[in-house]
Amino acid sequence: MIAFWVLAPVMVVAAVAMVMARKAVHCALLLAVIMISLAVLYAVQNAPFLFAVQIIVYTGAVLMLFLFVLMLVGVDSSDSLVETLRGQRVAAVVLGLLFGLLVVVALSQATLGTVVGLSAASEQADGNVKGIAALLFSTYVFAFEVTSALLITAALGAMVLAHRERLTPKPTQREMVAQRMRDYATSGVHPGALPNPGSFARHNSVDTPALLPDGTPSELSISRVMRARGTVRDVSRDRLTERGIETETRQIEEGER
Amino acid sequence: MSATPFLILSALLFGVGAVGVLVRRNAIVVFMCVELMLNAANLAFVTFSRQHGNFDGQIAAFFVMVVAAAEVVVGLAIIMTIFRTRRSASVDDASLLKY
Amino acid sequence: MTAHTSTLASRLAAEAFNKPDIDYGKLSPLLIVFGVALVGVLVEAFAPRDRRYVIQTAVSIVGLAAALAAVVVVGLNVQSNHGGASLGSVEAMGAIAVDGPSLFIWGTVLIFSLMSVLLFAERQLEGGITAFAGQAAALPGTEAEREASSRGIEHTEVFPLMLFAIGGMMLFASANDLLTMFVALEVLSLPLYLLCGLARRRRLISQEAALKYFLLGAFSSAFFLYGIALVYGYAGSFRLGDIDTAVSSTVGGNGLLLAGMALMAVGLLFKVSAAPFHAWTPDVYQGAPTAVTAFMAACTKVAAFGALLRVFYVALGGVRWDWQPMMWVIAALTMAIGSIVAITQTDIKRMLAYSSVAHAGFLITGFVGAQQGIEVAGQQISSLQAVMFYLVAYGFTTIGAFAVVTVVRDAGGETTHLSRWAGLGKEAPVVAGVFAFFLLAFAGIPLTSGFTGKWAVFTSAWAGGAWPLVVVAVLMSVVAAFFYVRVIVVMFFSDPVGDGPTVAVPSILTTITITVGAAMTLLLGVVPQPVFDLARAAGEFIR
Amino acid sequence: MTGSETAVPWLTILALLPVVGAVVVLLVPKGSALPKLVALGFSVVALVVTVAMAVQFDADGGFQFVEQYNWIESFGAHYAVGLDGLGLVLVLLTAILTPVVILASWHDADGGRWSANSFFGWILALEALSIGVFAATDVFLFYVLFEATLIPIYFLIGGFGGPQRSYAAVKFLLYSLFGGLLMLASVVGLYVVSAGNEGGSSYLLEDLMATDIGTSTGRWLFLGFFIAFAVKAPMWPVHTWLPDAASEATSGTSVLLVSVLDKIGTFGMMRFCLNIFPEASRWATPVVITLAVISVIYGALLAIGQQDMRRLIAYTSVSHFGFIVLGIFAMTSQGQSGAALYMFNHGLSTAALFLVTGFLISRRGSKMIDDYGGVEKVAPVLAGTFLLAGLSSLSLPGLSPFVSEFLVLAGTFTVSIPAAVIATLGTVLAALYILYMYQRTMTGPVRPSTAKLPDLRAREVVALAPLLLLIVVLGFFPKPALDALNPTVDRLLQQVGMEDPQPTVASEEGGS
Repeated sequence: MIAFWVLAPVMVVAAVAMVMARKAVHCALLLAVIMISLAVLYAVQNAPFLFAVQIIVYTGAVLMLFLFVLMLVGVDSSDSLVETLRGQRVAAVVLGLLFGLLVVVALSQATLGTVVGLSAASEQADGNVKGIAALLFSTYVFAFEVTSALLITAALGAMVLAHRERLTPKPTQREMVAQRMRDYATSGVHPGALPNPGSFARHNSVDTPALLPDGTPSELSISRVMRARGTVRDVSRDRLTERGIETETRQIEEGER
Repeated sequence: MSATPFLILSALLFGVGAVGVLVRRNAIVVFMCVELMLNAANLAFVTFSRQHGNFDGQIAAFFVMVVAAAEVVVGLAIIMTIFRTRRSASVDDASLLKY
Repeated sequence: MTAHTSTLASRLAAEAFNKPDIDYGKLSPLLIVFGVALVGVLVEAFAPRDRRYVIQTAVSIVGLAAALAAVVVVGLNVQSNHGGASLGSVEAMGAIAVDGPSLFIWGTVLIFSLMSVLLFAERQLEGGITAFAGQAAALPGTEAEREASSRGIEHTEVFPLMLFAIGGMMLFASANDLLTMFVALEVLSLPLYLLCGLARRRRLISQEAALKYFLLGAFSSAFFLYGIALVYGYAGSFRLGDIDTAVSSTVGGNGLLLAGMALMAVGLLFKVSAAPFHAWTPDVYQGAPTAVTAFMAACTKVAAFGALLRVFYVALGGVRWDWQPMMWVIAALTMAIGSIVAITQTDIKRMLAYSSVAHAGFLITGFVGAQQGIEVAGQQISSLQAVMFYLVAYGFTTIGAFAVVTVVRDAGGETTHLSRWAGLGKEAPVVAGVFAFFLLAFAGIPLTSGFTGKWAVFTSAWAGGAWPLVVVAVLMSVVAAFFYVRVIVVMFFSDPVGDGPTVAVPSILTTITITVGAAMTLLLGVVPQPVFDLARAAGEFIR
Repeated sequence: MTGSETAVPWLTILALLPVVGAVVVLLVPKGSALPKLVALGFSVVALVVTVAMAVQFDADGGFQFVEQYNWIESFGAHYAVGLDGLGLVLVLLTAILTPVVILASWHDADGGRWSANSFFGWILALEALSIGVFAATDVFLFYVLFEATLIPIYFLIGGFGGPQRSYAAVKFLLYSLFGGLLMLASVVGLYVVSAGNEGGSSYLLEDLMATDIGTSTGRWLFLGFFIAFAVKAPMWPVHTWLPDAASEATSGTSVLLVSVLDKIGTFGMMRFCLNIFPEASRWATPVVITLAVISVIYGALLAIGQQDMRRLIAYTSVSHFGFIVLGIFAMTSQGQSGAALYMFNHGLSTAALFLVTGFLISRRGSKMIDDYGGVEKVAPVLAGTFLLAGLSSLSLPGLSPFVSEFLVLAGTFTVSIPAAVIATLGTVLAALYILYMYQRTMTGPVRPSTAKLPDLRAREVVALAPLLLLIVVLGFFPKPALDALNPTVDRLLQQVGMEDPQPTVASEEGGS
């Protein structure tokens, strides 16, 4: 009872915040709040088995999978993938509010009668878990068995979409070296390692290009991906002018004296 | 306790989830909103189960969880594929990245 | 409602746990399909790569044929109830209704699946490999993808996935409780989501199709689920029969029931791609590999209509007056949107997708008539028979039409842009002629199955008092005819652009599919009576 | 209404003959004269069979050559065929015109995008379907064949002819489909209405005639049928597809379209609208008569203004169909006998007119009247046949259309004097448009461009001769045709429940 009135506002606020949150990770965390609160509500409503399953399966597995994928695709990802219609946003909100209102009214108008409660059923079945099991393995046994098809499909699907078979044997160190030398012989490609990113006083992360002796940034010192994404740090402003260097050198020298 | 407050809460969550699906554009967030809707349905199932005094509703909630787990796997696999494709669309060969 | 709980409580008391009583013989078609799917998974795990294609194709075809044979055997042995009003019995502890309509739909789905398997297995069009991605995990346009392609690697997992989908469809149409129906819905949907994203060519739009289908599909199944929850709240049970009892024992409408009904309708109408829940159809049909599109268009529609009719006739038949107006509007809207938007399409697959939306509208027109078998006299057809016949007729034509789409190609794969079909009639008169024939069937020209089907659903609607809807349907048929005719004009009376389309010579597999599709389209147009007899023999849904 | 069963399935044979012919034509090698010869051969055999059958026809015997089998039991549909006088006359018309058209269109399909095989194949298919339509005594069968005729004619218009043919074909098809699908709604309605009958729904004409259809339902269903037939006929204001189609198609196609296919519209009105919906037919009479009179005048006026000869003839047909509909809905025995006969005569005269202008156009390569002049001096035979065909079209006494037009007007006069008077005005206008066209093309000084026009060839003369011969013979001696038609018309009027205001013997006036 108290649990409900405490949790219900939290859940609604979390749900609204989830829809509004800009970062996907925040959404996932808010969803976790809702799910755990739900688990408590299940416990309140004589469903201890579901309480456990909700925590273990939903919060523990499903939500973690979400977070896992979020980490994979990039935490701050906000790619727009679903092509939505223009002006749909407002319509969606209005429709959603209307719908919510309708269901709420329908529910509050509905003559539900008295709550029977599960104590009788639990008693007869010798406990909640046993009651569920009896039903699951008799009345709903076929549906239960068919869910195995779902799980196999899921496994198969994940494998098809994510598993990449190696078609060529992985080149050994020796082969790679030989290939590199051949490249050098035929096209003059530098056989050694590519230059490291720049290590400077202010930056030494991978997005900072190293500077060549003439002061221009080295293209090779930065991953192509970052260049393509345009996330390479611009070092031209960090670079001091020649005169600046002279002044600085002098100051240092003078300082040393 | 009467079932009505639980049901209204469930309807609210469901509605918020539905709006979220329509409003958000990030596929993962959209999918999370769908999960919210499924959870709302589960709350209704459990509440009605108590209302009617039989376990069928709880069984339903259990099935929904199983189904949702499978759905999440498939859905996230599809979303992952798309994300990878899109990301690499600007870089034509992932295997030629810096070694 | 309280009466229910007491019976349930006593049941629980009497049988703390009773061993489930399942007649495996009667469920054999379902079990065979799922079993064969599992065999397919094992083949993936253990068979060497270069043999998988042959094994998978053979296993799928043999398995589906065996399931079809099982349907026939079960069908010959069903008992009749209530003086022949319905056939069959409720099996698997009340979860599955093995009745006449179920068997009819099982048979239909299996036949269409057999035709689709042949399309799935087609290898000649892509030069020795199937139309599915060689390595779905390899990024499009990369060296890895090209390598997979050049080595002739192909995803034979599509066969078990397809079999799971077929099993789900069969279960969906025969589920006797809402929970089983929901599980079946997911079992049929998940493999389809995956299959959509596995095109070998144009992988980006294929993946996008998969994502769209998945997100919207999950969205709609959430609605379906919430609807189930509300109906459960109303009736206290998931059994369709119990819901019917609850509906007929209470006087007056109930908010819970109406809201639940509406939400369930959303989920089901999404699957049959009825407006306004059709938004996914064009994108998905266009993006998915054409073989998958053919499979989805025919089989999903059959299964989804089976489930729709079962839910609304069996469980909600008592509140027919509440849902009929809603369905009137949906039917009219679906026909209108499907037909009118199709006019502006320039892509064949997209156009066929909108046409499938329009046909969903015609099917719903037949469905709203809601003429039960006992209400019609003599040789007249009931709504169920009309809809089932239409599904059979539409399925053959659709698979045939999509199969034709797979053989019209250029260097970049299938050419689906309408302008590229110009002059096809000169280039390949037979292929163009067959496609024109399919289009005429879609348009409902007599002597094709499309006409008899339309006639049947229109009669059913009119007999049920929905004659204004029939008039709307007729007007929309004219609009629809316009865009079908436009394609015929392009094919036969326009000059080819550039090199014009070429028609690849398919292997015997696709040829069989096209031939069967065309032959059945003609046969059902000229001698439809055997199928009507079969539908009549199937009787009504069991309660 | 019941007829006698027949030992020989004449009608099935008759309908199958051209189908077999069409298949054979498609199979024979392309590029030779062989497909044409085969097509001609089959159509002549069909004509012979038709004549052999017609000889056995007993004018007072009701429906004859009846065959009836269950087809689709769930729909109450039957394969039921049989001929009464009206059907026989129209089957005969189809059988006569097909070989004529094949002969006249000998070279029309050469050098096009599509082979001559398909052209003649479609023509034979069309013949088969048309015979089926005129013979069907089951509404469902009729509807199926009625719609199926669209396919061959669509490909005939769209595949062969002028530059705008594709547009014309689509326009034609959409108009027809619109009408046809409205009719489908009515056909479906009939099924539902007849469901209450003993033995369930049936589409047999005789069963439907015995069915009691409620007044308002009957009127709605009647509308569905009537609009479809009006589009087909074609009547004002749904006639606009005809000029386009006739102008773009080859003259052979135009003949089949106007002389045979459009008759299905008026035939359907008599056979189905009046028989099944007698009450609704009476109810609609004033409106229909008004529309018919408008068609008569409108068609004639527009014909006068045409530059394109084919369009001109198309508009004359609109006018003539106005007469036919007027005769049908006058609901007098004279009017209906006249209308029925008019269908046959109009078929002959319009066919002759289309073919002659077709020959002319193929010589000069232009459809425009202004491009011609003084043709009678360089090609007298052509000009002569043109004149004869034209005169028959304007219903000159002594030529067959006169008899029918006179009967229609006489029949109308007894019911509605204003309608008869206005329609008579149409005959005056007819003289105007025909003679005006003749004057501009055939008389006057010879134009340089027409100076070298060759006269009709032997093949063309052979094609035209039977038509002109029939026009003249039936002009003086229409009795056999009227004898065949009168009993049919009498039964029809009985079914509609109308009686002639003043009993007259139609066949006597015909001879005058």
